Amino acid sequence: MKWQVAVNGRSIEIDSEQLASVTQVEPGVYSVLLDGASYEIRLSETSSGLSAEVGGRRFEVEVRDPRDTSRGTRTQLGSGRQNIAAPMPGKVVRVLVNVGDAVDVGQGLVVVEAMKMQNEMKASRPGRVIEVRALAGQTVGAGDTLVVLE
Amino acid sequence: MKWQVAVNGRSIEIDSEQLASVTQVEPGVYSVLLDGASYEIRLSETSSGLSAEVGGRRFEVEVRDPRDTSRGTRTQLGSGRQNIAAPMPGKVVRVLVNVGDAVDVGQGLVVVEAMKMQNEMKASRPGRVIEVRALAGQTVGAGDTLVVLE
Amino acid sequence: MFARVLVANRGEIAVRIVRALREMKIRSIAVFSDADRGALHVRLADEAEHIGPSPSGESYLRVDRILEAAKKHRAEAIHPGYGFLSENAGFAAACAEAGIVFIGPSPDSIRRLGSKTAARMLAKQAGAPVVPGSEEPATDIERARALARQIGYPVLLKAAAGGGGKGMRRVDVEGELEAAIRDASSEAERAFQNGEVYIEKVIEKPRHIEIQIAGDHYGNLVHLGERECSLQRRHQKIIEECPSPFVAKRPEMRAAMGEAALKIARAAAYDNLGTVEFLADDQANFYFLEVNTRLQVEHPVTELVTGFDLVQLQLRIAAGQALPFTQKDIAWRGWAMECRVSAEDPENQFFPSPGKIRQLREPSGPGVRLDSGVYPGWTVPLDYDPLLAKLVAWGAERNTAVQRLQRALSEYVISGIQTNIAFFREILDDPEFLAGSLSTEFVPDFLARRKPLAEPAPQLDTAVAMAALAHFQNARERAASAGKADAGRWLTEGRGQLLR
Amino acid sequence: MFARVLVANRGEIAVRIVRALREMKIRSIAVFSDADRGALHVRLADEAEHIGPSPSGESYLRVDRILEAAKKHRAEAIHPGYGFLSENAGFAAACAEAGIVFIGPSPDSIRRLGSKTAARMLAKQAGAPVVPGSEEPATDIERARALARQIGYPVLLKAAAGGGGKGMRRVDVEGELEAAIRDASSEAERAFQNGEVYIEKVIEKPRHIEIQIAGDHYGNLVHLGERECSLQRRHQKIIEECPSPFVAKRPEMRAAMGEAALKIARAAAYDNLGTVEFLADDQANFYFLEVNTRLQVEHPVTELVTGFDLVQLQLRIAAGQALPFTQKDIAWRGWAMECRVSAEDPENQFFPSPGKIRQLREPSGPGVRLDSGVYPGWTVPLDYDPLLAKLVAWGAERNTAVQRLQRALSEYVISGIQTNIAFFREILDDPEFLAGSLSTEFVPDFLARRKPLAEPAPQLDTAVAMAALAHFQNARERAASAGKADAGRWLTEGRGQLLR
Repeated sequence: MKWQVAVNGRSIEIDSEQLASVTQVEPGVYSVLLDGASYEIRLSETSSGLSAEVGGRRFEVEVRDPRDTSRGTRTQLGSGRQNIAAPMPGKVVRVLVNVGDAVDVGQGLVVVEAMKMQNEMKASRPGRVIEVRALAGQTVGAGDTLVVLE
Repeated sequence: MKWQVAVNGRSIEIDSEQLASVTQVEPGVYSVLLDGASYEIRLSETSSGLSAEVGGRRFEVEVRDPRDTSRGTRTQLGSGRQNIAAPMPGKVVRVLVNVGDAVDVGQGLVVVEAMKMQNEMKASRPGRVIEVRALAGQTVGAGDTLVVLE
Repeated sequence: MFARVLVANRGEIAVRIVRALREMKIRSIAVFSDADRGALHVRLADEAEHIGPSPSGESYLRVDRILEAAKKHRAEAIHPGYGFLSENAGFAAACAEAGIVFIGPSPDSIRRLGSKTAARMLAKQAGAPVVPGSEEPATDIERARALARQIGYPVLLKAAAGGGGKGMRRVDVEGELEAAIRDASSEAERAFQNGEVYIEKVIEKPRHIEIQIAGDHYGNLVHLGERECSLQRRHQKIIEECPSPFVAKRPEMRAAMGEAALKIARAAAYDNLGTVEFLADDQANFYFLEVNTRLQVEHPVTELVTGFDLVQLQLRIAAGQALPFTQKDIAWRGWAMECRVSAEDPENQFFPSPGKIRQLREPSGPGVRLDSGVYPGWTVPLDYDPLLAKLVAWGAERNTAVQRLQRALSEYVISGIQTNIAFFREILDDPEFLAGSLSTEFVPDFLARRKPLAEPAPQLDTAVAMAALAHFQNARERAASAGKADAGRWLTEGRGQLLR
Repeated sequence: MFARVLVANRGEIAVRIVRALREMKIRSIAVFSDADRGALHVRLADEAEHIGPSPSGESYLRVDRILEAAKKHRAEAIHPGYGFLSENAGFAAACAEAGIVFIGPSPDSIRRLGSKTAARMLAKQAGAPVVPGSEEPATDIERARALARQIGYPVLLKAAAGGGGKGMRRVDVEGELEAAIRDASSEAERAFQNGEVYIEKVIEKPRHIEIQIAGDHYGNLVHLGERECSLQRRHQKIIEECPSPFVAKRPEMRAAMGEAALKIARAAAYDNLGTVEFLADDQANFYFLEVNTRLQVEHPVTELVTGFDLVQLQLRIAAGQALPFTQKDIAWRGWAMECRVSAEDPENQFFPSPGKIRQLREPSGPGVRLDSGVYPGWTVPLDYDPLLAKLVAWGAERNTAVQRLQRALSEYVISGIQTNIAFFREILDDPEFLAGSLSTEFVPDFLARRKPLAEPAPQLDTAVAMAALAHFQNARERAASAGKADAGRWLTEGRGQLLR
């Protein structure tokens, strides 16, 4: 049987007859011997699927079951809107934009304080602010949406 | 509520109103702060009950549920017979006694080989051999009875 | 020697101190906030006392609570570590009033070296070189202009009470001076409740080189050589080493810097350990920067090269013992280098990344020392700084130390949160870094020229896919628990199935 | 330098060698048996090859399989570690024939030093002191009697081909000699397929002190000082240190032993690393014992004190590089001590204790080095020797090294199997040990006078009971999953509930 696995968007076909040795050595940690080379691969489930880590590199992985024909390729997140989310729990120190503002790449949006550091959340592409959910003084959790851009 | 806990045979009464702090910091690992002192206690379930380890010392522990009146004190293992069991998996190299032999403290009973070492199982008290289950050449698992003394 | 010592700190440094106490057979007393009930320093200490809620202002900075804990646990001395109350003269004085030994210099020495302008003046009077600049706060704009012209642009404005880059401004031309003083002053006011700023000459691409000093109660003072800490991001050191690759080629520079540091220490009647920081330019000129009147984060690199245990030395000095060596007994052997491993995400502007550590594999083996404050399952709190551990390597030469550090980083796994481990591997592979061409501009320059990692080899993709497929099958089998999946023979778990 | 090296070993030493290779940017190739598919050395190596079933006779001792793996992986050299094929001249020769460098001395040197009687003769001819005794096997009983009388009782019978105490007998009076020769010879025959035994003078309560030597392909030979390995149980070393507390007080003894070792090495045209073992009596007389023609288990203590990386040095020598130092460049700094942490139960006659490691906490921090071959969840196989890891500490003085080792042992947790960690803590606390009064009789003497541990303080019992109760409640809550148990407020999990 042939399986399709997407690794950082690259599609890899795995033949179940392929010769290799895969052993789970610790929970979520796999030792793979392939063509003589030894790899140690750490897998963890994330909100968006499966994440792998090898030698400090991270890979996003998706396994497609060949018998499950109902499941197509995962659709990309809508490219029209962008949610700016808190990358870590912390406290909102300042909100730097208002609804309706046009923002440029690199422009500061919200300042969040965590671990004794003030961190400015920046726009990664140009757009317009359509929603501001962050409030100065508010405590936010990792992944909470602070600002929505369009 | 008062609980009875046996620690290495010593009976300890724990009052659920007693002030202390007990936190599980890792699976089976507890941090206990009691009268200002900090203890780290590792618990594991063994075949005979609960075993604790603190600073390299081992304790056998038994918790008695005050609401479970049906359960009395665990009876001691009969003192008349003694099973000599393999402490580790290995291979029986030699059997040194026969049924009916009188044995003295420290006398060798069976030689088991594991991890490149030959290990002589010795009698811990005087007695008579009433059963020999070990066979030279046989592979044994940890806990398998090799010889029974009376 | 003391029988009972309280450690007024948390994280890796509290663990470091608890270890030294255990080695000296002194009973260790940890303190902890709500967030730190299960912290490693609490687990390893002999005793522990709760001192308040998680915010440090309500726990680790509470002089009253810490002294109360010390009295309750009958501590004879308090080790403050670094940060928190370690450079607080008031705390040192309060300890003395309570009859408890503060492990560090006297409140008077702390006071005399605590303000940057005061320390600068003391250094100048003692005959140590200082960066050309103003002795008094730059309040009068006319005098500031005259001074800046005399020093020569570019100049730097710095907060008198400050640190960490707050209230700092570079001024390239006279026209910007007035506005810059205004901005810097108000920023300093906000940060330190003290708006005083002073003017200094800008040293272009300076190296940060510091001298470790030690003194006892009997006037004996020695220096233990230098550390180079030029690798900084946002004024936070990230890699430190001993010796400095610059000073290693100039033995006379170590002697001169050591002598300058000791002049300052003598002038401040200093005892216990301290660090005198300097900036050095590429002509080997060096200028006094400030004194840290406490144990330095990066003290392990000096320990590995000199062979002394600096925390044990602090305890001996505080207990009234004389220095067990003189300047001529101090020898430097080999090279040590340290990486500050932090919970932050280098791929996302170094955002802090608190949270639960899912897996932890710590490196060890030849030449590797790890001073860590975490364990698998520990939730790194968001209330404190993101330092998790200090990974230090020693080698006979700088190159060996770097290779061992690289090897150790390759074994180091912290999952569940983001860390800068992989970022260090990039820096340690950089030709300029390997050549020892360092300056405080190194990290910003490196970040600007940093290239994305090369695409992985196709075989690595395949290996990842195979592991993921095995994981997927395992999960499905666990879930379904009935009906074995036909994943092919290589997926069989266990042993001996390698057949190629 | 080589680009690819195969490691023909397993466990901690294979990990040690893989680490050195990584530091030197050499690709490492591991080999493994069925039981070792998931072993740490396989996980850490760049490449790995299966070489057979678990018994070492079918895997790690199979010259053909190892050479096949080396060819397949294009290895330029093979590091044999210690044990297994490391002192097998035939293997070294087979490597040479296959065009692969054997990292160790020449087959000829191995042969000349491999037989104890041959090595003894070589040492005597080279002018090194040997234990008075027979040069030839004691086959003729009349000659044996005459020799024993000449040496003076007690005498020791030893197997010519042996080691590990097999075929060894002490004879106190002449009347026992003949029977003892018969017994020793048949035991040696069974163990080594060679019944030859020879006679030696018994050195009462000797110290085991050995000299580390290193030589290159160009005739340069140096010694790296001594290690004392007197702490042995059943002829297995368990604690080693550098320097020897006995030699440290007698600098002339180190020079004399070093010179004796080098005489033997020169006579055997020795290159690469080796160890010349001696017995020393309390008059500082020393006698040649044997040569180990390979890396020694306890090499880390020499590394910590001399600053050299001995595995990297082996690789450089094997690659044809000259020794990078001369005798006068070698300096000894401080003190290092090693404990061999093994899967065995000191409370049950040191029975081996293979099995699954449930929890593992490894020590680190100042002065501590851990060379380990295990990880949490790893099943220690019963097919190999029980060594799990070597815990080594360095300190400026012996006492500091001991205290750091004690501290590290107190942090070291291996659960699921039995280990000798707690036993080491007892030894390191023993006044005789601390005084440095060592001999090969130390461990048996200690075991004979060992006292049971004092009863624990009542408060410790209470703490254990509280933890057990919490664990019980947790288990019941998980099982029942409905209805919270009223275990009292102190049982609340989490933070901040300490209220006393």
